[in-house]
Amino acid sequence: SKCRSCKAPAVIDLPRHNANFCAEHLLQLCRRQMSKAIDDYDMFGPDDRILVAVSGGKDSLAVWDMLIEAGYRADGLYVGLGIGDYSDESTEHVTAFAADRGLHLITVDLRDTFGYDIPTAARATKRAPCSACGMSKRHLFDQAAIDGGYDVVVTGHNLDDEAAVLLGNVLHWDIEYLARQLPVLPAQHGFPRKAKPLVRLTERETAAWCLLRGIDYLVEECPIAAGNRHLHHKDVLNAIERESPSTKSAFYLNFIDNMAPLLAEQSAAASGDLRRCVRCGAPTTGETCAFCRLVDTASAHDPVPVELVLGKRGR
Amino acid sequence: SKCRSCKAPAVIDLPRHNANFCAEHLLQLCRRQMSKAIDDYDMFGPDDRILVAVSGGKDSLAVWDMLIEAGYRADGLYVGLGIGDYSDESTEHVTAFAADRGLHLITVDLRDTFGYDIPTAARATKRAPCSACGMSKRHLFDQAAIDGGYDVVVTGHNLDDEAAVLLGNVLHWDIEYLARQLPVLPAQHGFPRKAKPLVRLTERETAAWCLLRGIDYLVEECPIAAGNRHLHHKDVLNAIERESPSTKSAFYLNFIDNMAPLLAEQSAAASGDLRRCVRCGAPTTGETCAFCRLVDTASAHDPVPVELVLGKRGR
Amino acid sequence: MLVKMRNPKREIEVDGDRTVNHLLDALDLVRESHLVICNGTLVPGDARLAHDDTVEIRPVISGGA
Ligand SMILES: [Zn+2]
Ligand SMILES: [Zn+2]
Ligand SMILES: [Zn+2]
Ligand SMILES: [Zn+2]
Repeated sequence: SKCRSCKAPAVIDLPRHNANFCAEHLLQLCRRQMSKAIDDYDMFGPDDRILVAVSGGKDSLAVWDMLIEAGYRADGLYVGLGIGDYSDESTEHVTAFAADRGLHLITVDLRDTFGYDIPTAARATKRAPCSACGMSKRHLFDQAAIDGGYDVVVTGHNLDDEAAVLLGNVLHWDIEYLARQLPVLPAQHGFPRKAKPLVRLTERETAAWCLLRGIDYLVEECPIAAGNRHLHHKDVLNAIERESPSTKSAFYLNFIDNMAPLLAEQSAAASGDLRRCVRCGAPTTGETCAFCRLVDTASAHDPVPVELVLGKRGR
Repeated sequence: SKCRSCKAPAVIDLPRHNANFCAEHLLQLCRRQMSKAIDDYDMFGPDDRILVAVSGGKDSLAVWDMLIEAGYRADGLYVGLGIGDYSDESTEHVTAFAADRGLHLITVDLRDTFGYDIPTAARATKRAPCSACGMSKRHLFDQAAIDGGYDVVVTGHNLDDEAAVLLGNVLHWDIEYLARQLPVLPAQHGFPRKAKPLVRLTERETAAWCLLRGIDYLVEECPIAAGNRHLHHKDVLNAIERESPSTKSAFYLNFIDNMAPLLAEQSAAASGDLRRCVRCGAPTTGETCAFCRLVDTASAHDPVPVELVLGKRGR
Repeated sequence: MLVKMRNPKREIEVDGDRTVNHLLDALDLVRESHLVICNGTLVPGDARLAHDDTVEIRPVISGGA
């Protein structure tokens, strides 16, 4: 098959665009979709200092690469989660990526700095590992951005991620969660601005970006996340997509266009009373923030190897 | 397994209730869910005259049976659609049901009264058969209710039907469609009140009601509807339900509770300017209503046998 | 042809010439969730794979949220 733009031999078929593309025009499509997301949702400008949360997977390395290529000022932040071999390999991929390109990478290791890791936190708190992990990462991204004077935290969330989360939220119609599911959240209440420049790209497209740009990302997925509900929602959306291509992007993008404005009025009222955590200064509703309480509980617990939490998935 | 209520041998397992039930307690569950829907959504009262739209399938015969059993004043309305053997058998099931119970049944045959049938309408309008069918039925239900002085039109739509339609609407976030997807719509603009008393029952439960009550419904589904998108959305929801039981009912019922009030403000504004069709008197935005225009087009066309439209599904 | 797969990491032999889409169907894999790399090059769904090709089927679904 031939590229829709230049008739050269295609390297990928994109059913949602009902077209095939060569390497160069697939990259161009990715660039344009990111730039459209940044502009449409007013995510950041060329002078903003960007902190990219990187994991070593395809999406976070793709967004860092794309931002740098587009001329943005973007540093990386990597959090060592202590999830056995998976984290060791992640570290290698991220550090090699940054070193090869001469990019600035900030690293925070949970065990070294806070005395715990994700498997231990999951066991100590008796909660799903994905919940301790998400909470730790969000806190450290926010803190690093504030401490480092960055204007915005960027994550690699793609269209499939956002559509799957949206499906989960829609299945239960939690209005608060729905109202917060936006491609950019303004800085407020002591939290930094947050943006997701890849929301218009599917994960098949971000993976293709990495392949075509020679980015050596970690293909293996987090062993703890395997089989979680989020992944099941992705399968469900892909089954719908197969029956009717481009439904997935319509689902997410029409939500942002048609529904988010209606919900915005709702959530404005609900931001509540926030003060500063007495320990770390982060915004919190209590005396101590949830992260500092997690650190207390998890760091007091004997280290738990990852194998022991693999039975307890993040469902 | 044993009935949750009385420990007698169970006849059905209901994963969403995480329980099994004997025949008597399954019937009780159905009665309670219908009565809760009627009360919660203020559908109608014991003095209201109800017109039940019946098709011969499980849902419409179940709701008619349940309403009569509960002491409501309910007559039936059956529309002969002219869909080959399927319609002939539907007619037999409906007329036998009404005759056996001494219930009043109004029958309208599209070919006899308006000179067309659904296969012919689909061919003549070059639109999906399900669209001509839905429009014809809605118009005739409304007209029969107004002409007969009924207070409310009742349809047999169950939880699976409503959840599948909701999923379709949510996938595209059409706010107008979402705002109108309610278990009861008030009489307004010349349209009668419409209610769906079975929205809290799954189709497995309404089928069980019919079986246990000895209702001889037409098991076969409409041959034209087979494979349409609505049915694919049901499959999708059942896949989600299998992973996490009771999600389907949460999806629909939380929408009604949490989301519909937000949308109600939106739709109030959008009802537009309606006048009366110069031919039939039905509310319409134009000179002649869409039904009268369909009648003109379809009745002028040579009759088309159902087999010829089976390739063109209502997708 | 030799087909490299992931989750778990493994290699299988598949007989005969066939298109990428046909290979994915035969293995019951969803196109939307995979990239196919033939002899080191990304290839589209209608590309033909030959008997002596080395093929990688790379899943693209990531688990975090
Ligand atoms: Zn090209
Ligand atoms: Zn704190
Ligand atoms: Zn019982
Ligand atoms: Zn009319």
